[in-house]
Amino acid sequence: MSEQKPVAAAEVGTGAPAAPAFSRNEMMIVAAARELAGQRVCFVGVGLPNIAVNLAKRTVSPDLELVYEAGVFGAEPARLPLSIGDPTIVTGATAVTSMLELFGYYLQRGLIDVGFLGAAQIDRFGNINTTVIGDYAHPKTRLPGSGGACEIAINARQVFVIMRQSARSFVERIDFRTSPGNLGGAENAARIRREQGWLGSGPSVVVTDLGIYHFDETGEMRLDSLHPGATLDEVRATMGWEPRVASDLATTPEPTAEELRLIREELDPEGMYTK
Amino acid sequence: MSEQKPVAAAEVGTGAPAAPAFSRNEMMIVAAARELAGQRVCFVGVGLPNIAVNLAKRTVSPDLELVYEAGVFGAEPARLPLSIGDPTIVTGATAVTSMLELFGYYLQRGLIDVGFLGAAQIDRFGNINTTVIGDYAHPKTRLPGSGGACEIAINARQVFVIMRQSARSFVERIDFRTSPGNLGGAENAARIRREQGWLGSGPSVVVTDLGIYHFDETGEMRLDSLHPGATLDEVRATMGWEPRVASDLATTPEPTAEELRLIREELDPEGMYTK
Amino acid sequence: MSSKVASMRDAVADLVRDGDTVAIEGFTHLISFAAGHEIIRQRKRDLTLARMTPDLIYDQMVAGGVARKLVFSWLGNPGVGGLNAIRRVTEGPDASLEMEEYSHFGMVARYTAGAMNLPFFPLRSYFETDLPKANPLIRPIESPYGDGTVYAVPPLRPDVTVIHAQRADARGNTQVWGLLGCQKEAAFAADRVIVVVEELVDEEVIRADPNRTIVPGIVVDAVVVEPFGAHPSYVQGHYDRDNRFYRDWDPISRDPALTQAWLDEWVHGVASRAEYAAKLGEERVTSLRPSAPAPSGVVDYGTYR
Amino acid sequence: MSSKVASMRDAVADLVRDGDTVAIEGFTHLISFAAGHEIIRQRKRDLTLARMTPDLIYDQMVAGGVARKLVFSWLGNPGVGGLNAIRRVTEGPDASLEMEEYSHFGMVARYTAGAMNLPFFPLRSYFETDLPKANPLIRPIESPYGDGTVYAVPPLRPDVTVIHAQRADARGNTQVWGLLGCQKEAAFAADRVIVVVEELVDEEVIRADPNRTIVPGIVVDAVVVEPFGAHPSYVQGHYDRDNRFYRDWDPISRDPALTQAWLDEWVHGVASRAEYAAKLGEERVTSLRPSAPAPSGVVDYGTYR
Repeated sequence: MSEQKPVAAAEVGTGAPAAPAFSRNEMMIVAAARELAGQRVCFVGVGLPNIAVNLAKRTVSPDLELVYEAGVFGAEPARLPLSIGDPTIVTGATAVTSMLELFGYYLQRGLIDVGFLGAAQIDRFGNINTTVIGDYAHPKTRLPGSGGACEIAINARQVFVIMRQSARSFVERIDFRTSPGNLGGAENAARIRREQGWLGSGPSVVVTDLGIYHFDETGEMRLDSLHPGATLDEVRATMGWEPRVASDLATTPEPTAEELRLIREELDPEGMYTK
Repeated sequence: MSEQKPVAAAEVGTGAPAAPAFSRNEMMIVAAARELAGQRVCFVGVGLPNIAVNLAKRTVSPDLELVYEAGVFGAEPARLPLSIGDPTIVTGATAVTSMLELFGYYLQRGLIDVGFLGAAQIDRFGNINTTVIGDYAHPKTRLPGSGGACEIAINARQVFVIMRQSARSFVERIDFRTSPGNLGGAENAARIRREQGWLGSGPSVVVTDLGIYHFDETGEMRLDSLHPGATLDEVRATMGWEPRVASDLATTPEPTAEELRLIREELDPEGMYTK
Repeated sequence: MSSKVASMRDAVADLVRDGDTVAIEGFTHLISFAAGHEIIRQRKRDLTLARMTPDLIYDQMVAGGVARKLVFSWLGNPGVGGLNAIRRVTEGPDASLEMEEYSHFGMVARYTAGAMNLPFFPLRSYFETDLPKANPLIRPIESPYGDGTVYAVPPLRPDVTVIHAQRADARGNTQVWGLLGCQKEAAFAADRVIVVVEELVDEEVIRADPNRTIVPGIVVDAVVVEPFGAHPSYVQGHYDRDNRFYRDWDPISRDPALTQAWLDEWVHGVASRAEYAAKLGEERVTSLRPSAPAPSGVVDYGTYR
Repeated sequence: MSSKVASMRDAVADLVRDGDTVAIEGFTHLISFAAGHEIIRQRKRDLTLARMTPDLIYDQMVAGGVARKLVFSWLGNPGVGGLNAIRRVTEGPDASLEMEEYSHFGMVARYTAGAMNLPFFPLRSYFETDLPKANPLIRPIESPYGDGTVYAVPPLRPDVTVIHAQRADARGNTQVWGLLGCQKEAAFAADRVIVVVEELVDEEVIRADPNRTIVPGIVVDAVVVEPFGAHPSYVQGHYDRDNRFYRDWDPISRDPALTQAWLDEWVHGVASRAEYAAKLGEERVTSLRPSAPAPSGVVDYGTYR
């Protein structure tokens, strides 16, 4: 396990902070990685989930089994791949299968504990849009689409979301529902999951560049921890609804020296994810 | 190709025949093998089909691709296996797949030119029973059941049947329809195949210990060739209906020396299929 | 990450419960007779036995009194004849063994639906046959694209699936070559999985060739190391099918007394697979070894840092 | 039994026709850029391009003017950004490229239904999403076992599927290791199949390890031998993904003029894959080789006579 000693204190919420010893993206990645403590099998998505999961495997969760939708179970990547389909996730893995089996026998079968998703838009119930901004037929922005996200959201036992927060991304109403979260609320979602035989229980955590959210008993996102240097005003300014805030709002512990070293030296030396 | 020189003439249809130089089972196997001339991909079943197909590959059809339902494509068995799942069909084969893929991607996909079936009961339209004699719930005789036969009958481009003829097996009405043939007749069968999107065109030949049958335009079996030593009276005595007989009824050419050598020395030295 | 290696006795005692649906799969290849015999020895009861081809193993288990019901697609001793112990309890007015019958593709499709957590699997079989009448679980389903009706089969989700394999590591990552049958599907479909292997290998052996893995350790509950555990079935590269045994079983199984005597001697009379192999004798065992190796060749995955 | 070996030029000329549905498959691994470039060079028209991840190859083919429609599940340059040539013809009021959109499992299920000659394939995705509204071919279907409704996707049956592989024999028996994607399903689903390989091998190499075969020659129409034909994608054990190329494409593809200049230089300006590799230069090619081998080990199939 990594040491938990912080390298530098960033000032919190009082005027102009001193130049922090870590970036907000680094804090987001570290916070997401820590949420994976105790998890067993994790589905790794392209982009930020990729670095967060690889960091978790090197810190809080060394026994984590990495599953890549490309068809790999038990990957031991020697480097952080740019794409999620990379030769380094294959060499030395436990099993490589067709995508029919990966999506059918692993994901839909309920063998994935945590599915990690990014999002272009998310609403208060964790419903996700990665398809279009604007009208579907004539979109303002054409996004990548579902990929495996729709089936991860439905079939992974829990869903973790990692994304930067902004007024354009945390919205009252998403333009397109690519991946179901808690639908219109926890009660409705629980009923549909039961009736449909879904094995997943939906979104469980959202980690942003500002804080960490879990979902309360109504199925709505609740801010449980604010990252060092982030303020509630910033959170409110970057959300399309009035956020619920935990009564015992915590401050996220800063990245440790070892976490930062792993990100900067091993996982992302070119700073692709962290700048 | 094998020589076509007969070893001995068995007397045909005139009083007591001289002891033939080959058995009726041998004639049946040889006749079935010859029907495979020009075929490309053949699904090999357990029992008589197994020896007939392996003989064809050594004589009239050396390029024949042998497919075993156990999951083997392009087998080159070094010996005749007792069971159709045998290590000799795997070593040196072109491809070995799961049975899901063998039945789905090969058979149901329409890649099999000839499916070979045996039968406990067959009717004039080539419908086959391999499930029970008597009532299903309390059968007089419990037979093996479908195995892959039901799907071979539906999906193979053509179906060849090989079986010994008897009044109990060639019946007016089969006790259970395990594998569809020409149903109630050619017209009905063609309509159903079209409507259901079946890729197979049903039974095309029946080879017995007495003769060779093809199916006429009404979808009914027609005796086209009588084996040496067999008589029309024998045929009639071993069928539950009045058989159609080709106006130019042929006599099946006798087994060649090479065919008999292959059966007796290479394929079935213990005489399991031929005695 | 702890080891899942267990004795057959413990694995069967812990994981197979009276009343379970048990699938010992392997299509002619890799049939775990060792597990079947242990289930008989432990006198499990009221099992539903699922297998595409019940084969000698379920004939013996039915004779051994462990079964309540069979789920299957082909009932026979391939190339030899019928399964006589099973025939005795399925023919005539006193038939006592419940039967649920499919075709091969139907059984494969059932395991696949179980492995994929699907409510049904569609296939083109059964139309214009008597099978849906014999088994009302085979049901028609209309294509939502207006192109007709096909049949569906329901998922099969065994309580326990047992497979035999050439090798696995201690965590249960399992590799097989030769016939694959429906073992992968049957394992993913099951609640609990026992893997029986010829050889326990280091994780590194598995990781050197990840495409060869058919079942990952995550679905495996116990790894039992029992060389020769598939006899009289066979293991590609290790030993041949013992066709003599398949033929010998026919007269034994025709006579109930001979059948029970055989079970007393070869199942109840031995404590383990090692004893069974020793009793069979070195000569018989050796006679089943392949006449020569047939190596696969090596492929290169490449190191990427 | 005659050889199916052909040049890429002949294979594409003979087997790809204007208006065809073409699937060049390979999930990040084994993408046949060589075939895509030849299709551009031959100025094929009105193609429906099916691929789970259109990736740079379909961005280039769309820019090259061969496409009428895309069928896909994820549209992007992984880890880098969007596919800019495709975005230009799919965003805003003048969007001209037709789109038919699924999820990854939906696309895999479509190929599988095609490979199995099924009228549909059921899956648990899509419920409570907007995807069925966006694509009316995603349709609900009720389980015949009274346990609710799932969605179905229709079969995808490409006119032509192109896959890249490590090796095949002259009859088209093809072996792959590393990521398998949905190539097997896409090949079996297709009417015609082109296999592009790094290495043509003797039939004996294939037959030594039959479990490694993903596509049998019987479904293959042409075998094209084009080493480095997957660049900038990669081939496990042969060369690495050229991530630099994926990044470089982003600024090129943002500018229509630069994009056309790139096509002129690297596609129309070279006659073959060998010329492309020579133009790329020995240093770049060498830099993509694995740093060390990672051998699979050997398994023994055994000789049985």
